[in-house]
Amino acid sequence: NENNVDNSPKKMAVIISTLNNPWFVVLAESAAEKARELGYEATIFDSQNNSAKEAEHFDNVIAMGYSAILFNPTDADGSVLNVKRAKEAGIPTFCMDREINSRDAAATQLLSDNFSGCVKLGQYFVRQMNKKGNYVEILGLVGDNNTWNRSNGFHSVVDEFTELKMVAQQSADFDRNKAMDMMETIMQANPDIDAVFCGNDAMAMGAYQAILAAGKKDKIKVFGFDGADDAVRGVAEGKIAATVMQFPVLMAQTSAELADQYIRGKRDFSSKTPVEVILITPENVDQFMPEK
Amino acid sequence: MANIKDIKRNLAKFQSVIALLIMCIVLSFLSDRFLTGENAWNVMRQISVNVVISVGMTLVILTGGIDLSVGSILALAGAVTAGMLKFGAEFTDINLYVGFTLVGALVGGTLVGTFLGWFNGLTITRFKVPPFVATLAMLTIARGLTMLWTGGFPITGLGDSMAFIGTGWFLGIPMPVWISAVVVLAAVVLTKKTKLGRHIYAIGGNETASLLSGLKIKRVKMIVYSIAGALSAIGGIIVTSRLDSAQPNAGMGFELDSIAAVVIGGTSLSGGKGTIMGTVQGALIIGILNNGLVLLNVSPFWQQVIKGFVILLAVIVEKMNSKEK
Amino acid sequence: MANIKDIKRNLAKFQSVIALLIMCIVLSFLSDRFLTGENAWNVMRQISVNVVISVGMTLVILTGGIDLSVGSILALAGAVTAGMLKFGAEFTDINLYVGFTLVGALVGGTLVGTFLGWFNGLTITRFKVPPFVATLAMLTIARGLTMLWTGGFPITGLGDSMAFIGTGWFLGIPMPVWISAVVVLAAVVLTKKTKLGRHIYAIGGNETASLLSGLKIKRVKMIVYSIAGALSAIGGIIVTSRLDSAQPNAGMGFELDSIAAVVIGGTSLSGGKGTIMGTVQGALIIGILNNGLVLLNVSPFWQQVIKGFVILLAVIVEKMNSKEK
Amino acid sequence: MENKKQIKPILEICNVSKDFSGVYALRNIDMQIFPGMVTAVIGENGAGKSTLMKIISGVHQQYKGNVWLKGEATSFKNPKEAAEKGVVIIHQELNLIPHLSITENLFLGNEITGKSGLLDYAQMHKKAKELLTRLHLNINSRTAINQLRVGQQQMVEIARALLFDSKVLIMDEPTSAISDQEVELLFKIINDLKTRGVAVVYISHKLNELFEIADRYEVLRDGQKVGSGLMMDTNHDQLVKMMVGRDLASVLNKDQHCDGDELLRLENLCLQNPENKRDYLVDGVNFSLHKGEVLGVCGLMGAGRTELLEAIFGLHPKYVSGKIFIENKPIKISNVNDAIKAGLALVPEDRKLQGLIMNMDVEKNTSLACLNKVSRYNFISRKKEKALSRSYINSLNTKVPSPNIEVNKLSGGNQQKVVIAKWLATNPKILLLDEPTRGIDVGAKIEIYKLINDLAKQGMGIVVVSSELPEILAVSDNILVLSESKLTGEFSRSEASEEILMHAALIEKE
Ligand SMILES: Nc1ncnc2c1ncn2[C@@H]1O[C@H](COP(=O)(O)OP(=O)(O)OP(=O)(O)O)[C@@H](O)[C@H]1O
Ligand SMILES: Nc1ncnc2c1ncn2[C@@H]1O[C@H](COP(=O)(O)OP(=O)(O)OP(=O)(O)O)[C@@H](O)[C@H]1O
Ligand SMILES: [Mg+2]
Ligand SMILES: [Mg+2]
Repeated sequence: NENNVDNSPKKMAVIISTLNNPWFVVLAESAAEKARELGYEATIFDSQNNSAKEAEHFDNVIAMGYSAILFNPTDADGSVLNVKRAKEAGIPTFCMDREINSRDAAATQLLSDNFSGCVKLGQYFVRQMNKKGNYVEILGLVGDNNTWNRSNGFHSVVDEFTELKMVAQQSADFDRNKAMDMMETIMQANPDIDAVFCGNDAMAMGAYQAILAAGKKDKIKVFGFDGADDAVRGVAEGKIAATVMQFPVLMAQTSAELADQYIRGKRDFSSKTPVEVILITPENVDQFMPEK
Repeated sequence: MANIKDIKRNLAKFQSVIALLIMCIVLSFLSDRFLTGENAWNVMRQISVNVVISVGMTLVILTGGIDLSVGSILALAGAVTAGMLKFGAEFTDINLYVGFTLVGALVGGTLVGTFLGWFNGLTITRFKVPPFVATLAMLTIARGLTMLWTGGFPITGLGDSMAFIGTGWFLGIPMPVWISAVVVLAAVVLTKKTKLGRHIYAIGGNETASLLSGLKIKRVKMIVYSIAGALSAIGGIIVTSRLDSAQPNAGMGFELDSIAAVVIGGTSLSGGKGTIMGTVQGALIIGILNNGLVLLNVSPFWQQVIKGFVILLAVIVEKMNSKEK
Repeated sequence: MANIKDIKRNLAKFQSVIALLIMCIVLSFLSDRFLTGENAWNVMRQISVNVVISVGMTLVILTGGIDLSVGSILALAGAVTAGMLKFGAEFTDINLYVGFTLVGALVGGTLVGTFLGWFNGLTITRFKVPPFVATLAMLTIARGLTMLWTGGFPITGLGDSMAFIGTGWFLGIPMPVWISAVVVLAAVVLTKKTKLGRHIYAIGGNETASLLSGLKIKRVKMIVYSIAGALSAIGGIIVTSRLDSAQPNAGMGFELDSIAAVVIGGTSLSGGKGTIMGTVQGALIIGILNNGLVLLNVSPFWQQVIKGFVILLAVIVEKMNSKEK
Repeated sequence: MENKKQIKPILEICNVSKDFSGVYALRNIDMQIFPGMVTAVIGENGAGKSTLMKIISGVHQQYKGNVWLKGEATSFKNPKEAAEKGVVIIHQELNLIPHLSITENLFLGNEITGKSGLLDYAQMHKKAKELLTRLHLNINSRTAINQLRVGQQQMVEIARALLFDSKVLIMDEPTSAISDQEVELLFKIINDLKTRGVAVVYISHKLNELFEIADRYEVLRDGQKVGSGLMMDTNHDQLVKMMVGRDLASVLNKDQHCDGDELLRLENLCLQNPENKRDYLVDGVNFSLHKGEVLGVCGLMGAGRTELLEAIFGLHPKYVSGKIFIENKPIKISNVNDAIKAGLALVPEDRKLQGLIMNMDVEKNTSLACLNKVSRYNFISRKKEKALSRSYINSLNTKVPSPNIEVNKLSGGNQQKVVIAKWLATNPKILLLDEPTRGIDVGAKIEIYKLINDLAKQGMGIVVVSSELPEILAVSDNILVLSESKLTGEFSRSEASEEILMHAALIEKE
């Protein structure tokens, strides 16, 4: 495509699965900021959790002659074709946080491993619970594959322990309000719950609000995922038992840098670059406190 | 024969609660947790936001309109309240910082909601934009404004007095239930006892005849959309307070929940016919259904299927009963 | 004087394209990327799914109904097609495995959509459930069924011939554009040239009068809702094919986009008035707006605010023009 | 006439009863309809005429008793089946689709299709044109129905019935909205059908028409048949007595009392046509109305009578010019509220579309325009409201089972009384009545005439617009005639006669 050889200021596109969740806002804005720092024009495209919308963004980005795409896919499978289309048009794609199920479509993928993060969380969970008790799982959007990555990682550990009993498994769509309603009702059905595992921190905070209102904050342990600011603070304050920190800023900045290197001519990227996820517990929370 | 007819007629008076009753009876057989005082408060608290919004929606629909922007206005008003409370307003140009008390912030949030509702009314009456389009545009606009105001991040840590609104109890009744009860009561009085209420029904029933009777149609509609905006804002304040956090994506999809409550409650989408108490029943049906399915720990996949069928059944049962009249 | 009036009248004929034209002119000044062939195909391809769904929605709305279930039916039909194509159907009891060809799978998916639409029609005509409630219930039911069918996971890897439907070109025109063009053409003929079309308008215009004229109202409505279901299914197949993947949460919120296209295109929500081409224009307005805002590199938060205002403006401009008639 | 008695009836109704959720609309009706004859079915509002016709024509399928068509027991599943068997009905309410064209309405449900299965518009337009020409309707068949006047719509409805090869043609008040010329035309067509052996069933509240067109009559009262016979064997008063069950003074004893002060004066009142700025719907009208005076306004359809009233009442403030004086003071009326405050009241011509909130009850409709009177601090006092509506139910003698019944369950005459009550409740000085007796039975008509008379006696000034000259002559003290938006005649009651009025109404613009 001849668009790549002209001399106008080069542009990077940040296509993000959703901006309805602060975690992704951070991811998108950090990527765009880094790209600008490196001297590119940067635009953020919001796919609104909708693969069809994402495909539209790719069409537009390809038509408009962007030089690189910093990409947070809505879906591991549903986004593959988009990335391939971009590749055919000569535009490299750098996946952030979520992977796509293709070895060679993307230039590289910087992944935060949801599954193994939840394995770590599961192990900590088992220890905290002394291998027994009743717990509840609140899932994210049931049609979203990160929901299942997290859930499966968690269960791959926890299901080994037969005395840990899951008394309810419900979905709250990653939404704080829905999680609160859900938790209230689940507590009605199950008076003796010892812990709740939530698919993200927003839901964990919602569940905590319900537990707090029910006066059970000392009895029920809340586990989250993401490392959102208020959840991290929650761990420090003893509201949340543990969460898993992902590093959106790091991932975003690294992707922008790699894209820059690609444009300058570097080609030998490894197809996947895992970015560490860290279990945050009261023991290590001090190192991760967000600045106020 | 005559006796049976009499009984049927008496039953028919309560037609719209029958579906509700059947549901409650079935649920209390299926789960011994359902019929507890605690769970009752639970359900009431959970539906309170929908009730507050749906009261406004009922008024709008009674005039023959519709309001799709309730969810977005809810989010914006909640965010504005939270923002004012937490950060105040800073005017760097004139070196002025204004902090707000709780009351100030609540008033501010409510005013924002009222203003957006008023703006809906303006586009509908003054520029003759169909209500569906006008409020759909507002749905988008208010959501965008919320994102701009919050930068996409939740505003959290609003303090105990704010939290009281959503989580506190007063005289043994949760605060959100108090608020929704007051709103419902006020709306019942409005619709049944006041001139404005009468005008709302008249306009929805026959706009031409209302015009010829000297009713100020534009004014009534402006007021109704403003009330809907204000009630969405109150809903937003309750949500924000319950979560101790204003979420930028709060209230998404609430418009459908709210319209569903209104329509299941027997209000006609073409206007002029319906009651506030019907809407409360509609909200209760939806709320109890949600509650029951979770109590029974039905899998999230099946929940949606079952919920759809139960709503259909509830409406069919109501229809069949009202025929007997 | 007379001359100016004549010009005005002639302009008025094209009233509904005026908003569209203004938008295009403004955009081509603002971005040199807008008026390119590639971008034009882009826009057309992007709106094709909405056009296909909205054609069905137009028919439903013309009869005075509404269909909120289009997005969910789209998802289910897409998932069923993908599932049949990839896994076939296994009947373990009788030790039978049936594999499906592409055509078989497409027919299967479309039939599922048609059946759900038919079911909508059934609850509406036979059980007298208001269309809003009936299709809202179906929205939930079909989404639940999609989750059950897929287990919450996307179905991917559907092969090149399937991918051709959504991504291929034929005679220099993208396949989805062909499909939507054929659907639009068929619908224009249906509404303008057939008995069924007349009956759709008649029922929406005055149901009692239609009944007294001997029209088979129930049958017409059943057909219309079935068509809407079938077209949602076709939309689902296009989406699935473009992505080479059936997403369980595909099509969420499509109902509002689709109704917006219909209403912005000038069809009245109370039925009986409107055209297919109007709907196409409505979809174009929305599509071009989305495209333009992205081309202009407007931030996603501002996009929503601007989009809302432009939609308002577009409708107001149309209204003002049609007054001049 | 004698030999006609031997003719076998084409349609026989035996012992038919019909109830609506337990309330009987018809009880044990027997009736015979003969080919080549016009049978008039008469009765008060709510007597059950339309219900019976709907049973015959397949609209109502649930009823007791039998209907025999040509000696065969029939029970039609729907109106279309009835039409195919030759029983065709023109309904009382207009049943047209507003946004569809005349042709499309004419052929609705019986569209002509070409070989391809698509609609054959050329063929349909051709047939439609023939039909319209036959009815002397000079309109393009592609015109949408909602562009037509009510009278024209009514003619389209009649045209549609003529499309069928009918054996029994039922006309339920076909003349309630059409002009005298159109009525004449209709009668020609009916006579034509008669000679072709069609049985016509004709319903109308205009008894004079019946003597002109009908051969036989059947009278219903409260859902029961109370008499039948040949028109030539009866007279006006006998019929009325059968209908209402008692004698009615057929002539109103009109009081003379128009010597009061001036209430309303118009000086050069004009109303521009909003669609065409050079055209005037009301063109330079002057008149004055005094206390206790009843001013009749007549003219042909479309002469601008309705517009005159609407212009006075502030419905088109942007397009009105000229001066309005009330009690000799110039007054500016820019909306309905101004008009109400100035002491005006308008009873509009279409009670269903403009007068009433159909799904509201009688009480609430009555108080709608004067809620201030029954409320304090914006709160409505139910007690006062009840008292208000009761007082008008009593004084107007409105027949309602309860003040809390929805008005759509009332008969036309009683609905009209509710509209009048609504406006009387605002204590107007000047009452504008537009076609106050359209579609209302004789009994109710007389009552409304009495009411007009009484109100005038109490000092109200009343303007009555009506298409029925006898009505105008019966109630008015002075009479205005409009033609093509202009005032073309002014007569006192003593000078006026139907001929003189008609003559003035036909004066055309130069
Ligand atoms: N669909 C219906 N549901 C309930 N009651 C009805 C219905 N249709 C008619 N009625 C009642 O049946 C009675 C007869 O009505 P119908 O319309 O036959 O009277 P009508 O003689 O045609 O009067 P009009 O001269 O005013 O047209 C009335 O009391 C009316 O209220
Ligand atoms: N021949 C016609 N063709 C089309 N429109 C007409 C015609 N005559 C009148 N109109 C329009 O019809 C509208 C209604 O007039 P309308 O019939 O109400 O007048 P009117 O004198 O009150 O007669 P009526 O009350 O008996 O119907 C007016 O806007 C008038 O311009
Ligand atoms: Mg009748
Ligand atoms: Mg008139």
